[in-house]
Amino acid sequence: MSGPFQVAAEVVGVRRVGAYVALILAAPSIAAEARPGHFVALSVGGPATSMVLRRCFSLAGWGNGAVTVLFSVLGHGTDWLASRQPGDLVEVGGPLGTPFALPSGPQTCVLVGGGTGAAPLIPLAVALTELGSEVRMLIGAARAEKLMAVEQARLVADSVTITTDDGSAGLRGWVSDALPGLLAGADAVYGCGPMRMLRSVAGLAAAVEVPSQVAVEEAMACGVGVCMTCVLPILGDDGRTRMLRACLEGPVFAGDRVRFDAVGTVPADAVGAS
Amino acid sequence: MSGPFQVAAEVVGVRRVGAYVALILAAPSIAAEARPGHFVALSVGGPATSMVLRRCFSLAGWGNGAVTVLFSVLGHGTDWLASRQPGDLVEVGGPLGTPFALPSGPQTCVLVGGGTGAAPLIPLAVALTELGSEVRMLIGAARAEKLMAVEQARLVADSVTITTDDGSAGLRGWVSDALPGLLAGADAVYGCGPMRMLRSVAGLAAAVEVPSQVAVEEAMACGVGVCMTCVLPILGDDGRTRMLRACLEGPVFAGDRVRFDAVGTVPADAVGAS
Amino acid sequence: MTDLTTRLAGLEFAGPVFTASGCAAAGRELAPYFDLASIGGVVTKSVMLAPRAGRATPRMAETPSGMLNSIGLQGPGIDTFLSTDLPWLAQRGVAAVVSIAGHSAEEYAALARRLRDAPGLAMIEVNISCPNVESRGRVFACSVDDAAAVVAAVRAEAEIPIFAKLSPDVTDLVSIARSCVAAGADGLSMINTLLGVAIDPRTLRPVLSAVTGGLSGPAIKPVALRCIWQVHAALPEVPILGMGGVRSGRDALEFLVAGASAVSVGTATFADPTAPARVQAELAAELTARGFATVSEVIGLAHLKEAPVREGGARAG
Amino acid sequence: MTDLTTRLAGLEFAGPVFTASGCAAAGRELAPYFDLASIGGVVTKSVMLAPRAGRATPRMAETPSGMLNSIGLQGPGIDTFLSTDLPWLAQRGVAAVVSIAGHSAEEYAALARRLRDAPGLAMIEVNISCPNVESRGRVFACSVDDAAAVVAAVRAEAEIPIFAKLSPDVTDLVSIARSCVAAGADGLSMINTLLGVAIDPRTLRPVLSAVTGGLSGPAIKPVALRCIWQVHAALPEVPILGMGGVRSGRDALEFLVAGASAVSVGTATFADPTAPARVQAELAAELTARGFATVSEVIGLAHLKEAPVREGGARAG
Ligand SMILES: Cc1cc2nc3c(=O)[nH]c(=O)nc-3n(C[C@H](O)[C@H](O)[C@H](O)COP(=O)(O)OP(=O)(O)OC[C@H]3O[C@@H](n4cnc5c(N)ncnc54)[C@H](O)[C@@H]3O)c2cc1C
Ligand SMILES: Cc1cc2nc3c(=O)[nH]c(=O)nc-3n(C[C@H](O)[C@H](O)[C@H](O)COP(=O)(O)OP(=O)(O)OC[C@H]3O[C@@H](n4cnc5c(N)ncnc54)[C@H](O)[C@@H]3O)c2cc1C
Ligand SMILES: Cc1cc2nc3c(=O)[nH]c(=O)nc-3n(C[C@H](O)[C@H](O)[C@H](O)COP(=O)(O)O)c2cc1C
Ligand SMILES: Cc1cc2nc3c(=O)[nH]c(=O)nc-3n(C[C@H](O)[C@H](O)[C@H](O)COP(=O)(O)O)c2cc1C
Ligand code: FES
Ligand code: FES
Repeated sequence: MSGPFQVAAEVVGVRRVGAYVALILAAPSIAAEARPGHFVALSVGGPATSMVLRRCFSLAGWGNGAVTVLFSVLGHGTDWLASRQPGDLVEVGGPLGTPFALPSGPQTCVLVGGGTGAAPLIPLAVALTELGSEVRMLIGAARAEKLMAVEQARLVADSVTITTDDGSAGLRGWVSDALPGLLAGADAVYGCGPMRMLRSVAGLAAAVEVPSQVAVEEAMACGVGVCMTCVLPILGDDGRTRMLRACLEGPVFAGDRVRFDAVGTVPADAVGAS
Repeated sequence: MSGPFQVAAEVVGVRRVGAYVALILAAPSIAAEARPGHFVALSVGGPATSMVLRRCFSLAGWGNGAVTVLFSVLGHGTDWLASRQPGDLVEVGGPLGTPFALPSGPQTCVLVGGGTGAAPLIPLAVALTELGSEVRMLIGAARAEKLMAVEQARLVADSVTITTDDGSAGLRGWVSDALPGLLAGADAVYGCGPMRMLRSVAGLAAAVEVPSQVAVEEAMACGVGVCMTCVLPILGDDGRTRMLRACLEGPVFAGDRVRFDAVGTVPADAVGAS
Repeated sequence: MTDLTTRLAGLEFAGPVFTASGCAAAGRELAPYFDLASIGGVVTKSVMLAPRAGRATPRMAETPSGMLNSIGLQGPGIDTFLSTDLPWLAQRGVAAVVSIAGHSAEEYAALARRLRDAPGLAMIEVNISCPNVESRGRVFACSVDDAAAVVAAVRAEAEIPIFAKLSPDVTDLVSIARSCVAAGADGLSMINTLLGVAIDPRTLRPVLSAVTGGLSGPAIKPVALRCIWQVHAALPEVPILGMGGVRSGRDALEFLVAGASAVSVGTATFADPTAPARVQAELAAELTARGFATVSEVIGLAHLKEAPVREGGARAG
Repeated sequence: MTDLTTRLAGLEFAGPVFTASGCAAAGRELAPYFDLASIGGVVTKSVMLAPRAGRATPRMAETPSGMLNSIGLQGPGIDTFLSTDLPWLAQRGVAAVVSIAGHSAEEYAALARRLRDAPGLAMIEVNISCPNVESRGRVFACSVDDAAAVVAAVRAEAEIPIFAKLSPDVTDLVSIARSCVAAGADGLSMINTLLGVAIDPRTLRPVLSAVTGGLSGPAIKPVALRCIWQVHAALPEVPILGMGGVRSGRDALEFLVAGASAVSVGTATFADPTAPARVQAELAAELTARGFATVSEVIGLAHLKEAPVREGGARAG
């Protein structure tokens, strides 16, 4: 692997997909090395912008030398990205981070995505299906229009379960309410979304002794491992907790290694805690 | 007069005119009170820009509720303005400054513009012609492609003389070389352009006892008279020199009142000089 | 609808948003853009005893999210100010906060004396970011003793509230703040500009003829919030007029919860002459959306261990 | 073509552009983006004696043209650094400038001792922007005596050049600079971040869990240029490693003519991991366009009353 790469990518497409925007960028080198769980960092705002940091997005798909990100417009950065035109150039770095670990053979897999966390699950489902796995997809959001990538999910997963907090689509409630019903005979659980959701996903999987992998979304300044802003407490093989970088050692971690109870703090038993 | 006004103006047109860009903005209130020599201040860069100051441009024309500015793309601000699309909104303040004083009746007038300084001379020529004046226009630039508004000049002036430093169009040399030949029988001289040019224009007019008015282009932070960045030394009726604001008391001053020798300094005899 | 009435040092103002000294002249030029009586008040350009021509040009350089200025306190002097500028504000019922500047404690005292029973004058803001001729040009605001000396001199002459305006270019801002309050300041204005330099890569020379200038605008907002945070934590009873990069009602809200009792809008006025009124209207909307009944409720709220998360505020950025 | 070879305190470096401490870890993560041996060198994240977990998150807030960070010097400690990080750089022929940090002069001295005859080590950068446990947590860089004590302690142990890294948050930077040089610093790195605060208008709480953080990026460039200008004017013989908002070759040129002998690129690396190499290439083009044969020719040029206007530079902005 010779990446990650830093390139000026041409916009090949910008589409509204429900409440989200799909941005497709021509980036052959990044597409060639992309794996499920990888993310990219996009510069925003143009030459005279006041925004000095890049915006990070999970890869929602790749192929034919292009990569796709799916995002919601929240602030000035995503607003600028959503207003790009085909032909415009966007500075993009990637593929970044540690992707999901894939099984060596066919398995029964449950993929759980909350909000924008559904994005990386699409390529993950494709990869698992190629391995002959059974893919059960569980997608949750606050409201129906906030559901991400449900159409793609139906194309790539064996089953798709939907939950919304207000019941405007699928089951009323959280993904954690629906997950137990999907764990029967499961070999692995994969989750991406808000920390609170990942915590219950990892917990429910552990309860039935199914291994889980979770992709976290910590605020990142550099995305490449040089600034130390994106750390969270992770249990090591030696049983000791270290503050690891979500952008480099992550964003994917084993569910039973994330100290969910201590995220946002430096636990007293962490290596180097003062 | 109830202006100046601060409005969000819709872009009605953006055109390349030779080396320049013509930006047409829908701003009825500003157009209604515009006079030759007035300028406008445009916000640039959009919501997340690092450019905190407005860019100032002389009004090159107005009518039907719209105002036109003619500018060259120099940096990020003018580059952003040049890339606006019809329908976009631009924050604009105006009409700003003290315009040219117009004669009460027909006169023989010589209008001298250097570089982008030709812009305000077009509406000035129109106004003078409406008063029955004879308008002799003299436009200079470094090279042929840097000549501004020559076509419009031919439509509104009785005669148009061109000079270029390299002789690529019209007479080789500076406007100051051509001006003396145009002063015969002149009642008034109007100039706009670089300080060096204004100095010689005012000097040549004074030499043959023809009154002159010059519009200066000092760097401006606010454009409305509150910051004191745009001052230059001006002789008062009482014979004393004061540091006056180009954006409020100017940009138009009587040629014999500008202390050209001391521009960029605070002359020791200025009121309040320490 | 939040009640915007704002109390500073026992005085009542129409709102919590003021202009910033040197960014609104004496108010008059902004009258075409908004009703000056609708905001908290106009803080006038620092005035000195004698007329001043200021520094040579260029006096301005744009920098990333900010600007440098080296105006050099150009102004008409106290006589013209009293005969022309102040009456204009008084006639229109605009609350005037007069900023004064001098080169010695005596000059400041003389200015305060001249301002006695000037009509329409609400408060005095003491701009101590000036070189002290008596200590080799060191800026008053950079010395605990010099700052206190100036404030005490003004206090002795003034019968109205005085705010000392602090510079962020110091090692220990809190001790300067304490000494100004001990010397009689009713409140503190912060922050003045940071000292900066800009180089023109074409000429390879400084952009400003004065070489150094004062940095202002959104670029310095985090420094302003830090200064206000530290001083409010140390002196919670002392009212703070906060400034430094305020451009929106959201910004103003951040300053209030950090500990400011009111804010001044400076550089933002250059990009939008309606800024002071717009910021006050936006702040009112932010406060109302969060269900606050008065401005005073939010002052210093960010210092509470757990501030109530109110509805209506969109995400940061 | 300008010769980029750069001399600092008697040492030769491949170019005048370095990484900035804390913005490149120990170099390795940037290797995919450019040849680390092609730039002046890698200034490593400040290392302490023991491993450090750093501060709680959030540790970062974006601000206008800048960012705040409160990492809290997370790092592996000197042992792991010496066994893992430094050898990696040495094997690749990368010039390493190791930044050290401590809570007492003794800790700094111990670190310097551990670094003795470490392979591939070019210089030591002494990060004195740390709280001094012996003086109620006051930052070393804020006191003439504390700063000198740390530098002297390192000087006594180190056999290679040492640069003292100064904080801009002081009243009198030049006197701090003088005392560091008098205590044995071969050069000065400036500037470290400015202390700042960001407030989240949604929660009405500070964004950073540590409340205060260090402000970096283009927003602080005018302050950095001012600090370099003042110190170079006072101590023209002392080499300065300049930093603070450098994003382009144009910026780097401004730092050199203001008095820096070389520059570090920090925050800009976060937006573009190739930034250090790109900035050096852009600087080379700027210098060549102006007909300079060497980097040293331009150092401090802006201080000359009349600097030669060279061709090729476009307008400011
Ligand atoms: C590894 C990773 C993968 C992500 N994948 C996706 C995705 O696939 N789809 C999607 O819609 N969003 C995703 N996000 C969140 C996305 O990065 C933010 O929504 C985006 O940065 C907001 O930028 P803004 O300028 O529009 O918002 P603003 O709120 O204005 O951003 C202000 C600052 O906050 C930071 N920030 C804001 N929200 C977040 C967040 N949730 N996580 C991290 N930083 C944040 C921004 O980087 C910026 O520095 C991901 C984040 C990370 C770290
Ligand atoms: C009263 C007035 C009228 C003007 N009329 C015209 C016109 O009709 N057509 C035209 O092309 N230009 C005109 N200018 C110049 C125009 O304002 C500048 O070219 C423009 O601001 C450059 O902005 P920029 O961001 O592209 O360039 P940059 O160089 O990136 O701007 C950087 C900074 O320098 C300032 N600046 C740069 N050049 C000038 C200048 N010549 N005068 C004042 N400030 C400057 C900008 O405001 C900004 O703060 C006028 C200027 C003034 C003051
Ligand atoms: C052009 C200009 C002139 C200023 N003049 C003064 C002044 O005369 N007295 C003063 O106390 N502050 C002066 N200031 C500082 C402002 O009042 C304010 O403290 C500072 O600019 C930070 O606020 P801002 O970022 O909103 O501009 C001036 C600022 C600018 C930009
Ligand atoms: C995330 C981050 C971490 C930093 N860590 C250190 C550090 O460990 N030691 C140090 O001396 N400076 C540290 N700095 C300061 C930088 O080295 C540099 O002095 C400052 O950021 C200004 O340069 P810049 O604007 O190019 O980033 C850090 C800066 C940032 C943004
Ligand atoms: S974002 Fe910089 S180390 Fe992770
Ligand atoms: S530009 Fe502000 S006073 Fe003229």
